[in-house]
Amino acid sequence: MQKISRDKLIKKASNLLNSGIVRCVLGWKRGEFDYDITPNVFTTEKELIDDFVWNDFCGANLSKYLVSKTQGVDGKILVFLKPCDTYSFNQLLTEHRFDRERAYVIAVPCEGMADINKIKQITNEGISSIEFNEDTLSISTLYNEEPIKIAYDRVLSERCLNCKSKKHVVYDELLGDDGEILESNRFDEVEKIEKMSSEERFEFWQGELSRCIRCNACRDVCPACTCEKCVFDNPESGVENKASANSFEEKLFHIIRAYHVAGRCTDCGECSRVCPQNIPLHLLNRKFIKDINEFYGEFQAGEKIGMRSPLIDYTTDDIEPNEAVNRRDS
Amino acid sequence: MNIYEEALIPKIGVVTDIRIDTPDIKTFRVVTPDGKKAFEHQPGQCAMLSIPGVGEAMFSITSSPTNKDFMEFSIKKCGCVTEWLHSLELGQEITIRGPYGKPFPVDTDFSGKSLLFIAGGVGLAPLRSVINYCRHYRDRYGKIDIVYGSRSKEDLLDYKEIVEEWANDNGVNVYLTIDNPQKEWDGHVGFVPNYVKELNFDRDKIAVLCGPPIMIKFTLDALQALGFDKKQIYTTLELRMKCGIGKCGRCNVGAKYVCKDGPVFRCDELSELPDEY
Amino acid sequence: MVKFSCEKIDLVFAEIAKTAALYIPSNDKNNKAVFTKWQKGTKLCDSHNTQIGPKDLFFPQTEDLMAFKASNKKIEIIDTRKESEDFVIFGVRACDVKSLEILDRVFLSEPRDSYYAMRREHGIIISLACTRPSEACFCTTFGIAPSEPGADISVWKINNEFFWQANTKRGEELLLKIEHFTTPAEPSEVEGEKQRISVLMKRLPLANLSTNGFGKGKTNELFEREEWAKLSEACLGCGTCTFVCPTCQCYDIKDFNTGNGVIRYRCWDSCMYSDFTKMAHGNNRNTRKERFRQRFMHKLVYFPENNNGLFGCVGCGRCISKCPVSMNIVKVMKKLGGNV
Amino acid sequence: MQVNEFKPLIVAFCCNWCSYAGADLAGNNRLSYPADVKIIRVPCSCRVNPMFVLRAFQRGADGVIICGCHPGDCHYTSGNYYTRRRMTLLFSMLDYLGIEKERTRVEWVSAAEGAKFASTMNDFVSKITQLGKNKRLEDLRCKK
Repeated sequence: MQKISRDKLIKKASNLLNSGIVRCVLGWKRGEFDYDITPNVFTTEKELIDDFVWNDFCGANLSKYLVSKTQGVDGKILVFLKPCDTYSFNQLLTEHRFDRERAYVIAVPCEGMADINKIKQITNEGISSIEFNEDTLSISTLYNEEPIKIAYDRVLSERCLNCKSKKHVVYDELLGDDGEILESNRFDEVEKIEKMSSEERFEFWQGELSRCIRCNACRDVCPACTCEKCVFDNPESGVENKASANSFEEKLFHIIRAYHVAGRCTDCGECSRVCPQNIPLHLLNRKFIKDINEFYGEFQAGEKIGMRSPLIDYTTDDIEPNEAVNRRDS
Repeated sequence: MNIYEEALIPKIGVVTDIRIDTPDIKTFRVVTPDGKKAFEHQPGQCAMLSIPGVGEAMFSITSSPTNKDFMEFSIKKCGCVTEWLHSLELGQEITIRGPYGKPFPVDTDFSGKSLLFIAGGVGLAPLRSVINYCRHYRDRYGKIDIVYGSRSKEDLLDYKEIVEEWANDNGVNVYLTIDNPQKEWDGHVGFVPNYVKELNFDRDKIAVLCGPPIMIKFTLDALQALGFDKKQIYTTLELRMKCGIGKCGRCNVGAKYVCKDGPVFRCDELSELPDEY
Repeated sequence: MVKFSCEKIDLVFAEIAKTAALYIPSNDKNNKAVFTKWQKGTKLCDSHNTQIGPKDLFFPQTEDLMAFKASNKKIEIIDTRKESEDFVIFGVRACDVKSLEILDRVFLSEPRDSYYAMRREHGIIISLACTRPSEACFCTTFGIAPSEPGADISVWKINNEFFWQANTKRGEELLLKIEHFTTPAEPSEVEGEKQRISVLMKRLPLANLSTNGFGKGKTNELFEREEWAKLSEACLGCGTCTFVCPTCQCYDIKDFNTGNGVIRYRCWDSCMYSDFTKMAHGNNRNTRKERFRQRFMHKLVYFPENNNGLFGCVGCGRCISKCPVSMNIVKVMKKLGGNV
Repeated sequence: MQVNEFKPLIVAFCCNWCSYAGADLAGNNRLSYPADVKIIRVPCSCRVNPMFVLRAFQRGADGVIICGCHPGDCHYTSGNYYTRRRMTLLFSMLDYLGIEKERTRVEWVSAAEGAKFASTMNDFVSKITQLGKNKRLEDLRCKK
């Protein structure tokens, strides 16, 4: 369960709204059920009290919305950011995607977000309500008399199990206590794949990527994908295909997508969260992050504003491409 | 094998004549490889032309249905398909399918009436087929007035046909206008909507409009100022189309599909539709 | 009506698969139900519904329409259509059965789409009554009865038995093929289950969602509503909802130059995409709000307008569980229809 | 009689200022390398967008090699340093996706190294010939 209460967030936001310091509040809005939460812009205290939520399903990274929401309007917009979201925020600022002065960042500590898919694997469909307790979620369904109790760590989303940082790298105001940058095991899964044989890797990715329906959710949710005209929407790019016509197209799309955000991806994990086909897209991005770390030195995108991406940089003694791919085998 | 006719599979057309009308408009004559008309059509209908590998696009058929030998398309260069068409040579094969859309009601609502055609720029293209149809069956209609405007004299489409044929017809009046004064132009200068107002037409007729959206908008106002009812005014719409048969889902305005229920709309029907065109 | 015990289902599947390709809902390695081509060992899963409906067995995400060969100034058109193989889909829920009726209205109306029609003619659909609807289900809103799933054969699973009821001639023929596994049953034997499902449906969280305020003739009333701006605010403009939707059928036609010819293919397209209506000189749906509005207006107003009041949504709930920002048709209906 | 009939299609992106001239020199010196190598001249190795490599495979290439000036010798000062990083990451990703790592290569060949150009190509072609047809990154639509 999240340690900071919803009320505390609402109170903070209301104060800033009522005092005129911020014009509106970018936060999470309650849905039909206890887990379907929509990013929303709140403009009054009443709206906040009625609809604002802060719970274990507020996974959505709000930083990308600032690109559109800060445009063409005066005043500041309050945004609630979890630690991982602050990296995206910095990265967007690094790329001059919006004006820092337009955002008022409230840093919210995060205990990790639950993955509704993992919950449904346990409870099955038919969830009628979810109660948040200290270490467990208590889930009532249409088909069980008694609520099902599930420990958090069983349903924590993959990205939170491998959380890289509980520390907010940017904020105007912090609620609660800030955490630390963590030693995470986030590259374990990548290493596991690297250890496979070439055939096994091929089979693995073929199986994963063949499920892609090219809905573009991964691209559209990605805080690093803010091009005004995406290469996949440009008929002159030669890759403007709306469907994965075959396995080549599937690979092409995902290689290009991961490559375009290489050196800029903060590993927020939104791509895997939104994928309707449950493709572990973060494993592509993490591969690039891991390679960059190994070949060019540790680099965490979004850690500071104005960092130079390793892909627009070089040293005279960089590793040779042929050597890089052969090294792993030896 | 039980394979039906498939609307999406086109026929081959051969370009047998290319007329350069204006700096950015060419008129293409298309027949089948054995020299026939690809299909019959009615005035105002469209056809899908394509160049494999480049794309497919919808164009209105400029020639009159009374022409039984070939079809013509006046096409302005503005996108990748049109650019390719503009660069092609005589004898080039393209693909063609159609006819698509609802035609102008030339044999019902128009019959016996006086007609006023108002066109701007390449907007003359769809109207030319109606005008020539009505000229062919001259006795079925009353007076015919044609107001046609473009940016400059060079941009007037079918200038020769207009001056040498249409203007000499009995009971056909042609009013040409260009946007800005120009040497060797002694005709009217000014925008179409204002010209329509100046000409002060009687409202005992049916008006048919086609041109850039902004021209249509202001001409509609001008006509209404002259006392025309929206029921007396027809226009044609153009939106993105892919299938031409009301299935691919993009050319709709409200519940109407331009490719199937249009492109010809009466203005009172149009004002019932949401403002999304 | 016939029945057989659940243990025999693999035998029945094997029998059907002898003469036609058989697709059944089965779990993939992520434990997600997908329509899978049956082969020995493919297990029927008991998930409530598949990730994506059976739409793509009739209207594949990508399919070749024709091919061209061009040389000098000549073009040759190659009709690449092939007769579809016979296939059977088992386990289609009532909502998805209805979705095919909606697709039929589009693809089988004149001029009929031969690619779709061909698959439709060769596909036999065996439905399956719901036993455990999800919280996101709202098919009853559109008058669909999950206890009467319909299609060529209706199937109920009650305790340890399957009950199969043929509804069409094709269904009867199929039942004959599996005759030796079945024993006759009385329709009264499934009555209790039907009752149970109907009662269950009333307990679902979205059971009271109504279509009031939508349908034929509501275009102008709903189009200008200012709520669209707020509703579309969070929308990412991705195509998830349209691609998982069993009734979304917009498509694009594109040419692919293979280097030695051109393939003209069609693929699913989404009205949520920014270039959906873009043409050489403009775009009539330029903003996200307009595109968002188009999708819901199409399902709730335009489609009924053109199809005697039939709504373009079947309440399967897929968009509810799949939307990255959890914005969906239910929220739209509640906001605009006034049934909070 | 030759057992292996397979003739690979190799695409070589060659920098105008060095490797392309190197290929010329190889020709002038009558050093032979297989005709299966199709050279595409680029103004600098860093002109090679990773897309080009993928596109070459789609269109039927069995191997792709990028040749540029030796590090430090770029005509534009630093182009090949960028190439080096880009291709490192691209090749590593292709390898990660299970595409045979032997199918891609970067070599630095100067205008004076005609012999190196020929031997590099000979070596690359023979490696690809051993490896066989590119099956994992092919587009069936592009096959005749």
